[in-house]
Amino acid sequence: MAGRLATVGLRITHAIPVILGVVVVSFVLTRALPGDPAVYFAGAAADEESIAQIRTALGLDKPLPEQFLIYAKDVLTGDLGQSISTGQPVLQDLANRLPASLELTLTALLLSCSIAIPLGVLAATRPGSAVDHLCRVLVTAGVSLPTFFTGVVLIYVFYYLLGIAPAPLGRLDFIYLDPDHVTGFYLIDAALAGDLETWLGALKQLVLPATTLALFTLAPLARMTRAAMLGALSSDYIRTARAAGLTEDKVLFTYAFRNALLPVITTLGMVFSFTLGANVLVEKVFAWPGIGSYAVEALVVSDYAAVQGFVLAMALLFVALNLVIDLTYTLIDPRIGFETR
Amino acid sequence: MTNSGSTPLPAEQQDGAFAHMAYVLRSNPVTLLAFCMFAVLMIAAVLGPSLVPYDPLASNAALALDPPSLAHWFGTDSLGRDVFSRVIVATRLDLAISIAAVALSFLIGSVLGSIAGYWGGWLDSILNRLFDTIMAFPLFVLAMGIVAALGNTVENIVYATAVINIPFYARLVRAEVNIRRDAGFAQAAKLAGNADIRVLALHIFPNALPPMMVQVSLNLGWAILNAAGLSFIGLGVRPPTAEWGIMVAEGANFIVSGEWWLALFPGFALMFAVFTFNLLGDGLRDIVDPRQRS
Amino acid sequence: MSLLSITDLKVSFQTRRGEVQAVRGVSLELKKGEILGVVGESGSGKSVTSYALMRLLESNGRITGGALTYDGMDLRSVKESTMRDLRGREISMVFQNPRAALNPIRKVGQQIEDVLRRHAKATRSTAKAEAIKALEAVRINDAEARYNAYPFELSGGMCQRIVIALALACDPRLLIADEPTTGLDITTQKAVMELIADLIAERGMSAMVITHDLGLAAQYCDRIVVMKDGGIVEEGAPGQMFAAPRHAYTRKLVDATPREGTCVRALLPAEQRTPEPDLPKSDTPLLEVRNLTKTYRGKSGPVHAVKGISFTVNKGESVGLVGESGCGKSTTSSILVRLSDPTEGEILFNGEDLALTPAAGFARDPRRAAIQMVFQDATDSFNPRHTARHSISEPLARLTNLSRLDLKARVEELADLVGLPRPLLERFPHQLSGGQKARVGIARAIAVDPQFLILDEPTAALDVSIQALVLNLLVDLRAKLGISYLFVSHDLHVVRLLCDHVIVMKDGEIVEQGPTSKVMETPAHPYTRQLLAAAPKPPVLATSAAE
Amino acid sequence: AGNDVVVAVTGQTINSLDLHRTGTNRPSYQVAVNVYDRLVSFGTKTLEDGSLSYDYSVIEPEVAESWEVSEDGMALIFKLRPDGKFQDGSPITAQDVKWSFDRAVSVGGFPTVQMKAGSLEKPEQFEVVDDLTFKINLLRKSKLTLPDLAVPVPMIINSKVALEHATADDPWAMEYLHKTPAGSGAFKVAVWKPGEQLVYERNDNWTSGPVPAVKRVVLREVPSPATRRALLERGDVNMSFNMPNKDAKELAGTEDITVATTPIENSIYCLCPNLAFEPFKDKKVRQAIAWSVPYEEVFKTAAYGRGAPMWGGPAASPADIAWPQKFPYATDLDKAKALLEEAGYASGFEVPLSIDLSQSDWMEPAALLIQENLAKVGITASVEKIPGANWRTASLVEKRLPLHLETFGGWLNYPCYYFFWAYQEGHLFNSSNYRNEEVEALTSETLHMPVDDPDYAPKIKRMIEIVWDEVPRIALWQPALNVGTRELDGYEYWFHRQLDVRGLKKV
Ligand SMILES: Nc1ncnc2c1ncn2[C@@H]1O[C@H](COP(=O)(O)OP(=O)(O)OP(=O)(O)O)[C@@H](O)[C@H]1O
Ligand SMILES: Nc1ncnc2c1ncn2[C@@H]1O[C@H](COP(=O)(O)OP(=O)(O)OP(=O)(O)O)[C@@H](O)[C@H]1O
Ligand SMILES: [Mg+2]
Ligand SMILES: [Mg+2]
Ligand code: NI
Repeated sequence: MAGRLATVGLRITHAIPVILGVVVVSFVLTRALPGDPAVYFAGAAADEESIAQIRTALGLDKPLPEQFLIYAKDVLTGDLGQSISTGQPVLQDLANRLPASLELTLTALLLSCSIAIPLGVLAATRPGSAVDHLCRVLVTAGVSLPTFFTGVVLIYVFYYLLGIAPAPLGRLDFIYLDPDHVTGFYLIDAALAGDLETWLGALKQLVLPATTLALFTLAPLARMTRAAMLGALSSDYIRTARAAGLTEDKVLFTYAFRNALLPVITTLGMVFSFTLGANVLVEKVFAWPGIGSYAVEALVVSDYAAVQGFVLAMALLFVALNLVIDLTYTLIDPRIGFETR
Repeated sequence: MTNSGSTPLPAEQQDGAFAHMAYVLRSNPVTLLAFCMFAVLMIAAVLGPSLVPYDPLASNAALALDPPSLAHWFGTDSLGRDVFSRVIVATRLDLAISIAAVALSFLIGSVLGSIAGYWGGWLDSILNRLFDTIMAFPLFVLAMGIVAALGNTVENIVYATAVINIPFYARLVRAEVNIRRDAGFAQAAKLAGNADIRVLALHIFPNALPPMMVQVSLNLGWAILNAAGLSFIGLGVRPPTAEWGIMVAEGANFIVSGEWWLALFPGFALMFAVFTFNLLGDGLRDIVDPRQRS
Repeated sequence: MSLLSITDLKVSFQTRRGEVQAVRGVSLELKKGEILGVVGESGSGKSVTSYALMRLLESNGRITGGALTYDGMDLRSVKESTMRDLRGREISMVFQNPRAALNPIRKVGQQIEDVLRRHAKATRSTAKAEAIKALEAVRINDAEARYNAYPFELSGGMCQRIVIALALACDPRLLIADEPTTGLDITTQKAVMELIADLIAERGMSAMVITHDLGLAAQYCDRIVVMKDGGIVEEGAPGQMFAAPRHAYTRKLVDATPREGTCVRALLPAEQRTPEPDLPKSDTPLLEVRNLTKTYRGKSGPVHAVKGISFTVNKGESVGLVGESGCGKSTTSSILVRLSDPTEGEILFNGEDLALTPAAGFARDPRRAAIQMVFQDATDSFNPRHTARHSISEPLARLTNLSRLDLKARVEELADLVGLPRPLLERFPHQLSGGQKARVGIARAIAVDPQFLILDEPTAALDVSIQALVLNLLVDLRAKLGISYLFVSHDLHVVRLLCDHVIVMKDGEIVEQGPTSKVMETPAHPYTRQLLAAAPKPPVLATSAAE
Repeated sequence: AGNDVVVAVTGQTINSLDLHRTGTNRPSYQVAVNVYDRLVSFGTKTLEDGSLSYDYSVIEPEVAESWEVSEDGMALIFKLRPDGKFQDGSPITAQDVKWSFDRAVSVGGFPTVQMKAGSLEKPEQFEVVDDLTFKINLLRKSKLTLPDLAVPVPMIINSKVALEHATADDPWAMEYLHKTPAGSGAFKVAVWKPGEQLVYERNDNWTSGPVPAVKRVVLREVPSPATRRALLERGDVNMSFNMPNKDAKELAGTEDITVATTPIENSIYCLCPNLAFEPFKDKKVRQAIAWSVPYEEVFKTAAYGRGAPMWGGPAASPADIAWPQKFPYATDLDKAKALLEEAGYASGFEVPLSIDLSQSDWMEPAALLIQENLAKVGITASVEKIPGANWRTASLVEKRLPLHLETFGGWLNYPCYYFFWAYQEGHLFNSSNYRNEEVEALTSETLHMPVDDPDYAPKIKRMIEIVWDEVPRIALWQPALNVGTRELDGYEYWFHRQLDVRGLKKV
């Protein structure tokens, strides 16, 4: 156990230079963006004088190293600055929007896993068969379409033509009131409040965007599940288990699947962080008030604080995610922390 | 179980590279399909501009937004340009972007990953932190940032796509090199008088190729989608250049108003290409891997 | 009445080159309480026969003919569910490589429980106690604690005991052991085989022991069948078989098995034997190792792999290095061949200290060609992307200035020298058999005319008859080229055949060294005696004993 | 949604509830309109197509009950409504008005600039006579002063509430008002989630006008125009504000949906050759470009015919002072070629044609068509998209784009006001770096001059004539604001192009 704790501890120390790196790179990146935020935010009819005023107010007249030191100091004190484009503290913006993105991404991944993993297992138990090829083709088709395109098509078909899906108006139709903020996840908050109607409303809104994202994430998960299952199924211990007469279910799930889970979890982690960054496009299509669309807007208008805050938040999330994956690993695989890595 | 067998000598016929490829293609219908599709793409990329019926850039306001017809198979866009011609001509650019980006990240990722995996130690630690740092960025947003900062030219799209892909290659190569670092054949190569660099470059690295091929093919598709995503945000290649991503992104706005052909056909082309690349992976690996020969 | 009878079993596999007939008409009987040994070279169909009997063939395999009767039941036609009930409860199997045979992420106790529960030998509440009982049955110390262990926390021998416990948990009537001791140390090998024999006797079970080690089969089996090319060539009691093998193939096998009182040439079939060569010997030291120490920085403190050993190898001499797994043999060889640096100590080669040049820079050292090595794992030691020709010419191209044509000629000359048919030069490693790979490895090592050759268990993965060829080849080469050998092995019989001197290592230290005959016949150290005792002793063949 | 709830969608984000704050974006101005009142407002008129528009010619009371000009003409005196109440119930006093005006001219940035346009420059100009009497001392007589009081900027803030939240660092309570409006307007802000929605709730005690008909207005932000269209078509929303031209054109005929398309006053979409670059220094080259633009196609494809054509004017000098009016250019490639030849550019030249990424909906097709035609006269233009943040810097502040598309519309509907911003050297919207001594002089002379001054019209005509001849800005068309409504009445067009929800009624 000490070995495992040490492994986890090591991971945390590894994260420190990463976060430092992210802070520096995001700072440099934002300053490299073209355009002058002071000009942009001075508004329509601003003259040179007012632009200069704004530049001073934003601290952009100071030399870059000094700006960086100020930024670094603020970050250390937990102050991510104020987004000029939304006019809110970045921290608050992120707190509002991150749950939206997370809820969407997690739902999508849940959906994706519940399809991809059984599909991968099915394909692995019949390698080379028609089912296998079909699964490969289907899953690949899903990942071949740009998400924004899938999103628009789904809206067109299910909302516009068929009228089955609710209006793509973000997280909740306006006829519902937002559930009390507890976690920021509407499904959870509504459930906590015992408000079935709102819960259903939030769920309905989630279906299309989550499907869009899920379609996109199906392929890596199914592929990895298949490969890992194939690997596990061809290993010696499976032969031993079969020779001992264990039932096929036991062999497949308790023996093969649990072993195959390890690489699948790694992939899941990668897919998660990738999706969270990439749902930018889906959020735009579905008017989803998430962190992705926030970042895009901020980037386009050179809203330094917002971009930096977003990147930092994502990096922290990424680090946390890796930690969770490591912990999951240690739960599943007793070898972690003993093996030399 | 060894495959030593007691087969008597002059043994069975050797597979040539060609016969091997033929075998890989024959044994897996999906791979065969993928290769055929790839051939189609290649033909479109090479011959496309000389095949198309119309100038892909010539507008014709009178013909704007015409649905598909015999004259315009895929219809026309809002400027009256022939969608079919644009879709075909775009093949070259899209393939060029993705191949260039993937080649770049493959190259850089391989070098860095090999170094990290072979020498290990502090070099490995530093490089690993570097890759972690890149990975810790939301990749698409990083690509957007790079393109926004450097300007939206084709080269910059390529660079941005390459940068965000580097860690994936580097990690893969690192792992593959690492497990072979002390392999018997690496030691044998050293005994044969190869210095570390040669051992790494000529003996260890080529053996990491088969798994990399899968990554390459997935990435080729992904690079196209990435470029398309950038176009959707408005950071794609410059108009009026025909590019699938831009066409889909613009066309997506026309779907609801009934001009489905604007997004659908380039969308299919995009899907076709990504699909091809994705399917190609396993076949490519089998072809590169000499162990598949017997 | 026989418990198991196999009649004219035929098994074939569908492969990319068409159908492969792996088993072509095997018939055998197994009586109650009998231990049947199945021997034969690699690929002769031993494993496939046993898998066919369990109906555990890989998906491309199919039983194409014959009958399988177990206790009156036709195993070919029973339902899959019945078959599953039989597996583990009636017929059990033990495989080689025990660590891989256990689920790496499940507690070993639970794995045994799974089997017990499956065959209703235990309920949820009694499972743990029953599992511990099963562990105790295979004489594991502290069974209760081991219940919670994961495979990676146990040694190879212990894992094999667990696998046996798992196989015997439900008191099957028939145990099939497929090379149960391959990959284990000799001492462990002996312990495991004895355990199996004891348990079988205790429970009155029948067993089928598959092995390619004739010595082992002779020692533990009541009856032996010899397989070749998917068929059975001879069957009989072990003593009788060794004394008077009827079939030529059996004779070849028996001959090739190294044992006390033979010489290298005697391993070969009679018709291939050539006169013993004259081995050059001198008293000039070629290599002097002084106080060689290697300490690895391990996760949990330093690992002292080699603890200050000293020895000398004279010009033209062959020195054997024996010891159990992990005693530091490979570490020593890799330092001597200058692939890694010693922590301390001198390596005087022709009087010059090689340790002064770091391993990283040794590739370009002029003395590089003088010291070469043949690797333990032949498969692993070839670049899978290079043909045999490429592999052999690599050191020539790097370390000599031969022209392209000369290079080609030299490679072919080497191929002839090691007895590798020239067409095989164009093959990739995976297209070569174990013996062929061993030859390529040797050809590569001697290509640049080394003075000193380290052979790290070059025959460990080979069949006895191929081993016999390779050993003879090595002896011939030594005679012809005057190379000195450091022969690393754990097989005392082989060392005896090949070496003038023996060094016995244990835990990184040399416990005994001296002329081979002296060490083998009058071992001074208890560890050496223990090693000698553990080696299987095949009955001595009447004819060769006379020689 | 019930009968008193209106749901509207827009593509833009409202990023502040305080117009005076730096960084507040254009879409947020509607909060100033709906939640705050001004002293005066413009009247309402019905346009030819039956839709409503504000009436620039009529100034109506809002918080002020009446006003008069002092005898010397150098002061404006406003009488406030005695029953005027803020949303918190406190009375509206002249102190509040002064504080609000002081704030607008002091905080810098856009509000200060806009106030200056009406010659409202310093706090000393604003005087509290008594609780209900407010006086503005004028710096100069200007026709722009009174209309400038009706734009969203001089909104009246509840100074008591604001001052409670002011600090030494933040004397104007910027932080507080940014999130919490303190006005007297017809609506309160019930919910504001930037990036998501804004919900207005009726102020039942509105004192500056008749209480609105609807109780709640939900304004949702939906970035995708396709989705906005779908929502309106499916009947899930009552209004889509600022629709793309194409949707407006196609939905205009459909049942249930009414599309109001109002040409935006004082606004033109232009192609601007930059005089800082060699070829464009020559008037002939600029004219050649003006002759090569395919106006008809551009208008059809980029604007789907929504708006008003600005090409093909009958004569080289204007008949009246209407602004904007048709420029005397049309598509004539031969003329263009001849002019280029005269200018010595017969073999053409290369030039980047820059457009704004965030306006690419119209700029991109227009640029592509222009690029095509320029190629026909030998000019090789390459289209460059510039991201939003960079656009203002490059085009307006640094004025370094050789050839680009531009748009400007003045809130105060006078030609001289337009000229002031777009044709005077150094002024923000003069992205062509144009300078003409006569235009400089004429603009200054006319800017504050009353329209009925006999000198006014000739001077304006002269100005127009000059810029038509010299074409530093080539007019493409006058854009329109499209608003689609469904089961909804009372939408009114405003010069500020933001949604005024006060008059909306469900039908
Ligand atoms: N899945 C398979 N596909 C094709 N051929 C196979 C397969 N499994 C076994 N064979 C072939 O069947 C033959 C018999 O193999 P088997 O494993 O029984 O040999 P063995 O006697 O057990 O050898 P070893 O001592 O190496 O274990 C070999 O030639 C082998 O190549
Ligand atoms: N790189 C390493 N780091 C740490 N410990 C090592 C390393 N390599 C070897 N060891 C340890 O050194 C000891 C000697 O290993 P070595 O490989 O020399 O044994 P061996 O005698 O060759 O065994 P075998 O017969 O199994 O090949 C072992 O305990 C091993 O675990
Ligand atoms: Mg076998
Ligand atoms: Mg070893
Ligand atoms: Ni680490």
